[in-house]
Amino acid sequence: MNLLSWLISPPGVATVAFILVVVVTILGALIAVSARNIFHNVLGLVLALIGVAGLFLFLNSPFVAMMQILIYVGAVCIAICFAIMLSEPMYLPKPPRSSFKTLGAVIGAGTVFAFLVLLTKKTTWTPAPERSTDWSVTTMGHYLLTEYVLIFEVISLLLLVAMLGAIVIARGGRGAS
Amino acid sequence: MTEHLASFPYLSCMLLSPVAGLFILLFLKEEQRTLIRGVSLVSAGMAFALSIYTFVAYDKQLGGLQFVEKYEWVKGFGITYFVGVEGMNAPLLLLTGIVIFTGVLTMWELQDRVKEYFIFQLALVTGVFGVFMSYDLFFFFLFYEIAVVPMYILILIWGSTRKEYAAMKLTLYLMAGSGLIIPGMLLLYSSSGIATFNMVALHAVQFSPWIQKVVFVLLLLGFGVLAAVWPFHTWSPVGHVAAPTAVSMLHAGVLMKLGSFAILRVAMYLCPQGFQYWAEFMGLLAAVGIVYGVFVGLAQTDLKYVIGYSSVSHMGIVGLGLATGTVDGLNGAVFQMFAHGVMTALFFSAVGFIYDRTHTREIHELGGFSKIMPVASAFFITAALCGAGVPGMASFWAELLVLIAAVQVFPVRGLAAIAALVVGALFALRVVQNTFFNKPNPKFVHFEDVSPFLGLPRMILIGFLIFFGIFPQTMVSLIKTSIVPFIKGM
Amino acid sequence: MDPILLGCLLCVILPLVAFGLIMIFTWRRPNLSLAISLVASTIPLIIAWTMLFKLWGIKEPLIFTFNWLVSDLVKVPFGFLIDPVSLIMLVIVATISWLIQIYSIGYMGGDPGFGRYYADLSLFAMSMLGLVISSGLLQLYVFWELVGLSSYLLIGFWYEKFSASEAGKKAFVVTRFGDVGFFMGLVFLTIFFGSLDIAGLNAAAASDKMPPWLITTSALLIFCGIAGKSAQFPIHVWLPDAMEGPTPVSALLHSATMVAAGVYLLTRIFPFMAASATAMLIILAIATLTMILSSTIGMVATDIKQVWAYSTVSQLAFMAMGLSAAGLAHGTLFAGYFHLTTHAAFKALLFLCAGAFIHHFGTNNFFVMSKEGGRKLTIPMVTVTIAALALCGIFPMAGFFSKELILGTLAHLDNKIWVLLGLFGAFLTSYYTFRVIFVMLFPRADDHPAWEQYWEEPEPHGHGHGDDAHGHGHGDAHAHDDAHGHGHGGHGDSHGVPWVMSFPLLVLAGFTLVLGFLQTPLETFLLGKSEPHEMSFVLLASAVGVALAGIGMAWLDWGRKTASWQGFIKQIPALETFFIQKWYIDHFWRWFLDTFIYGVFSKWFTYNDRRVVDGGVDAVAFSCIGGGRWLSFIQTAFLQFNLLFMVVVLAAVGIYLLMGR
Amino acid sequence: MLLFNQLETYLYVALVLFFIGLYGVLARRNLIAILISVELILNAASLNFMAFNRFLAPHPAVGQVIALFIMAVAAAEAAIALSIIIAVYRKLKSVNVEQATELRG
Repeated sequence: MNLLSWLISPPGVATVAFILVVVVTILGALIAVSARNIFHNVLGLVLALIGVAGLFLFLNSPFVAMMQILIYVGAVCIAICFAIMLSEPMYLPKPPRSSFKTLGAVIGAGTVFAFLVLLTKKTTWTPAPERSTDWSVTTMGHYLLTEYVLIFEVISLLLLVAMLGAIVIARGGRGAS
Repeated sequence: MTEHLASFPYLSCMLLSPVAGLFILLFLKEEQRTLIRGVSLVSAGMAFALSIYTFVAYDKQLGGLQFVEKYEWVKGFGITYFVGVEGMNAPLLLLTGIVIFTGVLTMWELQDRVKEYFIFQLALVTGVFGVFMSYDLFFFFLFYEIAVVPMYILILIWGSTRKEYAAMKLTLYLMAGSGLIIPGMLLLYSSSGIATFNMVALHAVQFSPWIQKVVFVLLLLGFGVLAAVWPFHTWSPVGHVAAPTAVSMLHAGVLMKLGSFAILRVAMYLCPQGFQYWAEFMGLLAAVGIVYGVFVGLAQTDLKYVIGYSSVSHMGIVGLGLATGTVDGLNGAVFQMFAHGVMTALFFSAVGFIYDRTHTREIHELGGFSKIMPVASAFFITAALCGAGVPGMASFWAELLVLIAAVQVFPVRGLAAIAALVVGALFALRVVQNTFFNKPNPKFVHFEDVSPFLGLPRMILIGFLIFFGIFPQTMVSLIKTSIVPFIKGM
Repeated sequence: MDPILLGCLLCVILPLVAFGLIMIFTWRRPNLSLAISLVASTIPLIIAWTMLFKLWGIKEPLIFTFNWLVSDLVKVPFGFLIDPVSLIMLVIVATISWLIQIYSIGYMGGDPGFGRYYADLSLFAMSMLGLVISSGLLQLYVFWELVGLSSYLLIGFWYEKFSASEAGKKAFVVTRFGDVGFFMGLVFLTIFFGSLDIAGLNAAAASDKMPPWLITTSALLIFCGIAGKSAQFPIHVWLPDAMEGPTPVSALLHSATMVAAGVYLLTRIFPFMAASATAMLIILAIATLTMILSSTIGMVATDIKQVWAYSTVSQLAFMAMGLSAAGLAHGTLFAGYFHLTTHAAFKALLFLCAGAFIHHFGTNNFFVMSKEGGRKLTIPMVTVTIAALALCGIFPMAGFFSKELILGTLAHLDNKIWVLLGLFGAFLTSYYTFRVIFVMLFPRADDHPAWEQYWEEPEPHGHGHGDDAHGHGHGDAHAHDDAHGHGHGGHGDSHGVPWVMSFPLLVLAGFTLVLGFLQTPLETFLLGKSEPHEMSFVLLASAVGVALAGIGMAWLDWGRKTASWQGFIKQIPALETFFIQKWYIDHFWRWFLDTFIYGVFSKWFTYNDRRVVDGGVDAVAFSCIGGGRWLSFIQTAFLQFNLLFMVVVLAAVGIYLLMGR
Repeated sequence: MLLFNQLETYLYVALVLFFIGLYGVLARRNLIAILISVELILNAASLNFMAFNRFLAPHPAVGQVIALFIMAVAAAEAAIALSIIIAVYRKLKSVNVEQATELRG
């Protein structure tokens, strides 16, 4: 009863929403790595990314959440779709899964997971003594163009170079028309 | 050591003139061959002229280190750009100038990738100049490596017979040598307690005996690889054979001297007690090299192999001279570095001319070349006679000094080295006879002799050999100005 | 500048300049080269004779020295030592080399290497003149080596002939073998005595300033060099082969001047050498052995130049005997030195005559010359006979006086075996000399069986010797493809000996006749006083007697009408073969070289170099390659495998680090 | 303490994402699938940054800027990777990573 009343209270709703978002994220991630059809993988990725965007909302950053959806879902996933269409035809038979490899992957990923869990557990997280509370997009924009302008510039340069690189590589090497 | 600052940066100019040539070459097109050769010749010629200037203008009365330029480079590590000239490196700078200038002229007929060739050659020579003039250990080693690396590419691309093998062998050998040098150098640097790479300053530090012993043997073997000290000599004949003509000239003429010069300049200068400890061993290796080189050379059938082994033997003389640790021995050793450099450049220059035309260096296939190319043959024969120790050539005096000093210090080794002179003569004359005398091979009779222009570099080399053969004092008095204080400081 | 110093400098520099000019600029132009060379040899000739007359009777030697090389312990002065000994040798060298340059105009005319020939002659003149007037032993060694170099170049002058280039190499290497000993001697003296000044050495040795062991060791070591240059046993083997060079060269270098340099050195440092009785005895023994050996070989040679070459060896040995005997008996150097002087004249004459015959007939075989009518060349025939008489020591030729002197010196020794051996040598000398003369003078009829026998001669290095001689003789008379014919051919009697060739013959014949009577003035000049020689009549009679006996023996075997043209040595075939094979010394050296130098050291060192030293390095390299290849199984190229490995290891390390906390 | 107001929650979520992504990178054969898995890992990282930003950082802009930066990098990386994939496909006629074994030792 208490639970029910808590559930309809604002914190409860928020918690349920939060759990839903987490589930969506993890489900999406699972689909993204385990589905046999590559398109399903992309769709799973979209799901996971939207979930992460939701988590960003929970972290007080609507701007980043929006960017997440715009860039990831809107650009990266679409690019992946193009790549899928440009490369291997879908109707080809898939190679069978190798249980040995899956086992290896689980062990590897599991070790890292164990390590990170250990790390998370053993660390005492202490917040900075003085914390600003200004979360507005304006401030962030301001910072992006003043204190962190170097990062901004580097991003632009990186994107430019990546674009050029992508074109050069995808063109099919020197001499190809 | 007294230091006299330069009124004008002659040494930097000498160092930078190949670099300038190299940069100009970068902007030229492969098709502009004449221009490329011209630029290389001018930049080599400038270095040559400056090396002659420093040789002549060095004030023997004043002594010490002259034309000094000193700029701090990395203060935290004590790295200084510190160059200078004294009696023992002036001849070697001159030698480098001679060999690069004649080397460019010798390669005048090159048709394949001319631009790249000259770029690498000039880079190589920059390194060599740098080593000879540097008095900072860091720069010394830096230039040393600069000199070694282009050699790999030069042999790999423009070489002949088994060039991949030779280039790889040479580079690996020299890198192994560097692998011994770096720990030695760093050990000195770290144990000096003054955090400087300045050799003159390091010389003043009294290193403890065990450090000196360890460092000396590391440096001896490391630099000895480049000086083709027996038994680390086998890269040298193979490398000479594979390398293109001017590279062989530079390699045997100058690069091998880097090794022996470094033993003198770094190892003996900084670790005198280590030298005392290892002198016997050094003399033994050198004497074995002298005897061994001539005997192995006697059995070779490839002209360049023959010269390669004669170099092993002659570099043994240098080593023996250094090992004596006497004024005569060191004078002779430095003189021999110079004389052997010029002589062996002449050797390779003459062989290169013949090889470019006949495409064989097998002694048995040649023969009677005096009939076909009298002038080219005369060049080779002159070099061979010089190698056999005929007086009137520079190397006679050098060998004389070394051998007398050697008999004094190591009687048995010295006498063995003298006895090897007979075999040396046999070996030089055997090659001359089989290659240039007897009936000409009809396959080759249509070849033309050296044109006066291509004869010029060889004439320059012969001119220097004979000049210092007739007037040895011009060289010895100069070398002496630095050797006498050097021995006193040990 | 002192005019004498200037003269000495000119003697050395002018020929050197001539050599350089010809080698660099004019070697393709025979006449210009000839002119340069002649100028550069005539001026030293004039200088030498002028100095001889101006300085006749000097008491104190004139010494000029400058620093040539000053290191630390090693100080090499460059200087000139002018005293009677060097003055006379200077004159001999300048004169003979000038005469030979004149002679060569005819002999070498038309040779394609004419310019080079004169350049080499100039180089020789420079180095020989420099050697003669050197003030220090090291400077002398320098010129000594340069003389060896010019000898090498001149012997191998016709380098297209295998035998010539081989002979040049042999000469250089064998003399170098001796020179190494010489050099070691110099090194010892430098280290233990400190100076190589000739006058200083002589004075120090004479006044007991040096330890005896040092004198003996260095004297013997220096004698190695002398033996090499003056062709003494067992390193005389190069000299007969050196006859492959042009005949004027043989006359100049390999009989009159260069080979005499060894004996000259012995004279030069005579007081030093004489200070060690042991060394002197050894030298005497070696010289005697050499004399007997070479005379016996000379008896069976059929090549005229070979006969004279062996005669040179034996006469050089004879001089060395004279000098060493004088050293043992505290005598003077005059006997040996006088023989050196006279020998230079008559031996050069012998060779030049031989050259005239060779030039004319295109063969070295004197039997062939005889058959072709050698005696019709009047001037060479007369002069060769004069020279032969001098060689045998017949009055009034120059050889008579000098040989008597040497035998007299030998007779002074307590042990009479030396003088007996000397007399035996003189007998053999007369025999083989007149064997040649009689064969030339009295040819047999065309159908005489002896012709067949001597037509082809045995040749040790398998290369037709006669054929070689044709090569530079008559290009068109005999079918061959050698490129260096002399450009003149034909046998016509109308074509005599050109005047440039007969003129030197006459001059030298004049010297041969006159020199003997100059004995007393020369001795006064050399020693400052002339000692009366109590010449015992027995010795005189026996000396002339053995010479006449030798000639008589030759007459019996070769001269008279009924002579069999068989040497008496034919009676003992084993001995004859032994002599023809030159006592097997060449075989010994060949065997030594092949077995030890090439067979053992060279071969095994090379093997070691390829297999052990280089093989070791290659083994390291290949084991690196192999190890890399073995390790490369990890590189499956399955990226995910690599990644898995990487993350597992990283994470494991991380976990390990965290566990500690 | 509310679930979504704790740092650890976000960290564990990010960890799970990371785990899944790493598993995908290690297990999948299809290069595109590997790329997708990499995107997951990147997201895990940016989630971490955002979480630290929210709970620990002195200034809220830091983490956000880095997250943005990661996004841009991811975009660039995707472009490059996709073009590489296409190039690989042209060369090998396959996007199976196990076929790309030219570097075998």
